[in-house]
Amino acid sequence: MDTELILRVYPFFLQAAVVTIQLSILTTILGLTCGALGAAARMSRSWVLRAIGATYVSIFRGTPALIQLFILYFGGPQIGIQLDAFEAGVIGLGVNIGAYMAETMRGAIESVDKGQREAARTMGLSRAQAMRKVILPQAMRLMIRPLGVNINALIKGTALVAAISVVELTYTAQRYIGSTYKPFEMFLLSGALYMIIIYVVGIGIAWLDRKARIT
Amino acid sequence: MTTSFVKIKNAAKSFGNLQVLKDINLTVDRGQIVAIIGPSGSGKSTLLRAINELDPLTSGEVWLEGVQINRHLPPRQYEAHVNQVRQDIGMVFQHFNLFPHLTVRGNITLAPRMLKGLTEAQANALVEEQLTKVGLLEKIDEYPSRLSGGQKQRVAIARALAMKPKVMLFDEATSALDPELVEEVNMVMKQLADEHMTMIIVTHEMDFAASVCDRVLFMDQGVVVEEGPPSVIFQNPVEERTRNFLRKHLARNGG
Amino acid sequence: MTTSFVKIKNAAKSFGNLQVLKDINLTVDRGQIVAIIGPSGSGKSTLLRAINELDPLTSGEVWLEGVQINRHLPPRQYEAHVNQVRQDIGMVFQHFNLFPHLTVRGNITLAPRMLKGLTEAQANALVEEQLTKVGLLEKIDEYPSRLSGGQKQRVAIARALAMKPKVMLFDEATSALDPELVEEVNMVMKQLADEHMTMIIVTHEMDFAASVCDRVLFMDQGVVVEEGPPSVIFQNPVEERTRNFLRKHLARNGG
Amino acid sequence: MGLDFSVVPSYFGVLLQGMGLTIAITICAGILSFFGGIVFAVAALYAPMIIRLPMRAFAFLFMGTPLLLQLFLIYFGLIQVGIDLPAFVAGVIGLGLHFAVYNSELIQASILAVDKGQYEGARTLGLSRGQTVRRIIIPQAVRAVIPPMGNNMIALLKDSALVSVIGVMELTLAAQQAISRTYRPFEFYLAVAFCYYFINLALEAGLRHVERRIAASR
Amino acid sequence: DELAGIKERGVLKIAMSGQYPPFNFVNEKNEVVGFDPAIGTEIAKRMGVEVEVITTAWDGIIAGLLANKYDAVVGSMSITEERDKVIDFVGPYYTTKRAIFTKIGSPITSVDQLKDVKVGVTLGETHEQWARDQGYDINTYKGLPELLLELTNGRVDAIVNDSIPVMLAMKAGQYDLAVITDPSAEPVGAGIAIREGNPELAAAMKAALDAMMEDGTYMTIANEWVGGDIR
Ligand SMILES: Nc1ncnc2c1ncn2[C@@H]1O[C@H](COP(=O)(O)OP(=O)(O)OP(=O)(O)O)[C@@H](O)[C@H]1O
Ligand SMILES: Nc1ncnc2c1ncn2[C@@H]1O[C@H](COP(=O)(O)OP(=O)(O)OP(=O)(O)O)[C@@H](O)[C@H]1O
Ligand SMILES: [Mg+2]
Ligand SMILES: [Mg+2]
Repeated sequence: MDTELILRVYPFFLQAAVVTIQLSILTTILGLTCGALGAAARMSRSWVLRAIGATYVSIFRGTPALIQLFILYFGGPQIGIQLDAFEAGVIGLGVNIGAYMAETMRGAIESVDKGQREAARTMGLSRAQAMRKVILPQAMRLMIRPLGVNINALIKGTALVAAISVVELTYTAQRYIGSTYKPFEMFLLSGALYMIIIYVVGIGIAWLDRKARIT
Repeated sequence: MTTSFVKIKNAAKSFGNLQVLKDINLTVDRGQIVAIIGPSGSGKSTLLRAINELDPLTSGEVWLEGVQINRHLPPRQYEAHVNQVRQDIGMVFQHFNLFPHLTVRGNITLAPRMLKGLTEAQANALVEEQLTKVGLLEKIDEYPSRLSGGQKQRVAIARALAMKPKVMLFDEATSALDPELVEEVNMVMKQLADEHMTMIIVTHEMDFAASVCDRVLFMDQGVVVEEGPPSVIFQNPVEERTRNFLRKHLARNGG
Repeated sequence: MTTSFVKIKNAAKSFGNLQVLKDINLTVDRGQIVAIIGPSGSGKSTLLRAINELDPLTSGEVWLEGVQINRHLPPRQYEAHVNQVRQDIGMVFQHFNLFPHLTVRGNITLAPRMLKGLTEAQANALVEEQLTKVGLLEKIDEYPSRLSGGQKQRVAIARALAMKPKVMLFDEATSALDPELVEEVNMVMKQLADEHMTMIIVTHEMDFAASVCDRVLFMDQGVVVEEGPPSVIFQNPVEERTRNFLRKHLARNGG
Repeated sequence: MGLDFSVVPSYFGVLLQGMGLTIAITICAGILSFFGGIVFAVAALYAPMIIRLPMRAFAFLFMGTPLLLQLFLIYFGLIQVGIDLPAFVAGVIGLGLHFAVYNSELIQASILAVDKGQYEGARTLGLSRGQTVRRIIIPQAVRAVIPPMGNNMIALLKDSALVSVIGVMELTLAAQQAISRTYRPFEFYLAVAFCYYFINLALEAGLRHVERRIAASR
Repeated sequence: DELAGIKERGVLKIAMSGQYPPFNFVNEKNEVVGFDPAIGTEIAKRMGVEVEVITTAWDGIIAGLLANKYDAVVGSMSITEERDKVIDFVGPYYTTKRAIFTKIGSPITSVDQLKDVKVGVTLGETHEQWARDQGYDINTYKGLPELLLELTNGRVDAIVNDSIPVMLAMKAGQYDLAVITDPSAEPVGAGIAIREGNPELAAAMKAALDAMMEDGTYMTIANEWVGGDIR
């Protein structure tokens, strides 16, 4: 174990971790947005929206994120979408994880007891009002943990953006492996940083989950 | 003066191939209390749910105070219309369906505040009024999970009353309750009867039905088999099927 | 000849600070049927659950046929001992607790096959025998979700009987059922009574208790308030508390 | 730059082979993750402390670090302590364990949600703790998590691409090889996306079938 | 032609993986250095523009070039006929040869003995094809670090690779290996990859490359990073 090397290069890993964190935060926000829209579309009364929602989930969940990223970043310019690598990474990963999150959210919403919706409707609340005031607050508690799993996968998935020249944590490790021939040390360093990020996020999720359960 | 306040004409309802209601007719006058009894699966719940369009009829008409509820309208207008009429119809379910994420206060004020734009002060006055009526004022800030079954059901009734409905529908409001808790809910319903609330009550409690209702309907297999004042239906039913059904019940309840 | 078949001596049970059972004594002879009645929270379920060690007593003794059930043993031996005695005690719960992922056949044969090593043929003969007894042979390959409440409870009884227990415990076996379905379950229990099965029955149905039981216990707040033959307890109870309790019940059931 | 798919057919064999490997890895790792998930969940809930604590640490390691790193350690690290796994096996174990930990999280939640009455019902019949967990609790818990586990299986299919880091020529790597020879990235990436989508459709159909079978017993 | 555009912009964007010492890699200050960036910088200077080095995982490097994300790949890319159909190469700007390495003290001393042992190669390199053609029993890996690791782990007995990077790894004192010379090995050229249809850009780069070879700059760079002439 070359601890000296680790001590020399760790500041650059910290910088890279910041990139990973930025990517994770922005991707989570976009993913939640896409997920909410996707779930809403899938449960809509209009069959056109339902079809759009189903297609979105099927395609973006059914093909690899890496390839979606390539097509967006490298193919995008041909149809006039000029994005820098970081933007493309956030959009590509966000739209991808959104497809998973849409399913997570739909599952949670559908498992709220049917009687709740009926009771709300019986009182004269409209569909939207019943959803907003009665169904969603209850579904929220059911979806926090599963969404946490999606976010966990997303954080690790940010490593894919190395292929479109964003230097984040994993690619930093790989570049140093290339020059130092010390894969174990470098992966140990990046692995530890991932664990810290994920640990902190895990605490946050558990906190939200606990908070949502207090009634 | 009796006007037919709720009126159901030639109501029929199918789920796929299963015909659950067949040509049902029913009128309820203002202030009247009607009980619906009948074996499991006879269509009692379906009929109640048809009245407020939770399960719209396949054919037939439902009227409330001279307005047809199940009108054919373009989707948007229909939505608005249905939301409107539902505000006039209170419904209480077997399993209470209280909102677990809201306190008792939140459960009761949700609809009045959203639909009638009550201020906070007005809403608070309203909750207190309704909770006093069902005798649960001290539970105003509890969550439903901390209430007993009987208390939950009384909150559910208060919630429905808070919309000042013109008619109340009860679907086996006491049958999920432990026997000792039934009484407290029945008390509240009796009190509503004294206040001349128009009510349609699906129940398995014959004695309760006999003591509060003006009229009893016996349903079986989607049709109204027999209808009349409780004294007739419970003591001298005309139909064989009614007699059979009641015999079973009385055998159990110590007749 | 009467031997005391089930015997409970000085039973006490606390949950944390809450003392739920206080010095309960009870003997049941072979073939006897004992009913336990009492208000909600009086400790009836806890007592039944103590008999088969689901909620072990804090102090006191439980004996079955001369063997002490709640012995202090090292963990492994205790496990084996408890699993053994439980095979001799059938229990039927309010909410049936059928296994939803198994058919009726699977529910009934699971324990006999795993614990008594029955062959498939023996197991099949056993299911048919038990289902015939409860009148549900035609449902042998259904899943529980396709059964009515009454049918579910009859399957639960058949499942318990399939282990050929020496004593059966019923904890409000009918109180989660729709009123029409109660009768079919009571019929099965009456039949067991005719066959001299030893039974301890917690129930809210006074009339049923009166008609099948040899002895009735009235419990309140963790103690046995009064005990005697049904004729005495139901017609001439000595204790004020018993009278109050029964009055409430009779009021509701149309007395 | 127009698309020119004429180069793709000559790599058909390579891609097909890659697809075969991807399917094989997905199936093997999928099965491992399913049963591993059950074992981990049971251990996490019922095992004595002495097993439960290391299990929790193990789960956290797998949840907290990228799969890429785990595969690397399993293949290149274990041999240094004398465990020499073929690349395919190392890939299956890495993917399988990674997703077993995810599945275990789902199954644990669902075990806790199985009605307590089920446990009591079985114990009352005289079944032991182990018998009850095995025959009553687990079958019900697993049924309830088939849909979210399906989500994991689909993710596993896509993550099987990472096995290329230890030199297994699965679908994505096969395509990258073809690209590095022909310099036709878009054609191959589209072809590969189509292949994954195809496998994904089969997977979804399988899941729907399982869900329907389970629904029949509800 | 893109030359005008580059001049106007004043920046030449070149891409490499940053994982291939001594040609391109990150030093301990996290800067991308090596033979490739040095050559790229020199070319840009002679064209009168600034240079911008972009590192991107090898998986996406070609797609990035074709999608105009940068102007050239100066990343030790071997020139092959098949690739030449899709992009243009300037160069070769260096050549390297296949070489075979074993652990010190290994009984394997000649190319003939490779038939009976496990041989490690990098996936998709020309050496993989060669080893397959020879009928060797091969294990495939994604890059040189893994190859070297596996040789020490003992999972393979010999590895086939471009000689220079391995030599460098040995020189850095990380590994102690024996070289087996392969008399049949042909030199392979590495070129600068640019998009097709840019003869002026190609000519400008070629001119810059030729000039630095003429005036000795090339040798200085080669000596600094590789320790010898690699033309
Ligand atoms: N959504 C539905 N889809 C299909 N069939 C239904 C649906 N709802 C009810 N049914 C069927 O319609 C029939 C009447 O049901 P309903 O709930 O109205 O009976 P009920 O008289 O209220 O019985 P209970 O006393 O058990 O509540 C039953 O056979 C039931 O299975
Ligand atoms: N696991 C437990 N932990 C704490 N308190 C408990 C537990 N189980 C029961 N109790 C309490 O013990 C008391 C007796 O409960 P028990 O269920 O035996 O009453 P019961 O007579 O069966 O009532 P019911 O007729 O409502 O079933 C109650 O106050 C109950 O809240
Ligand atoms: Mg009903
Ligand atoms: Mg009880």
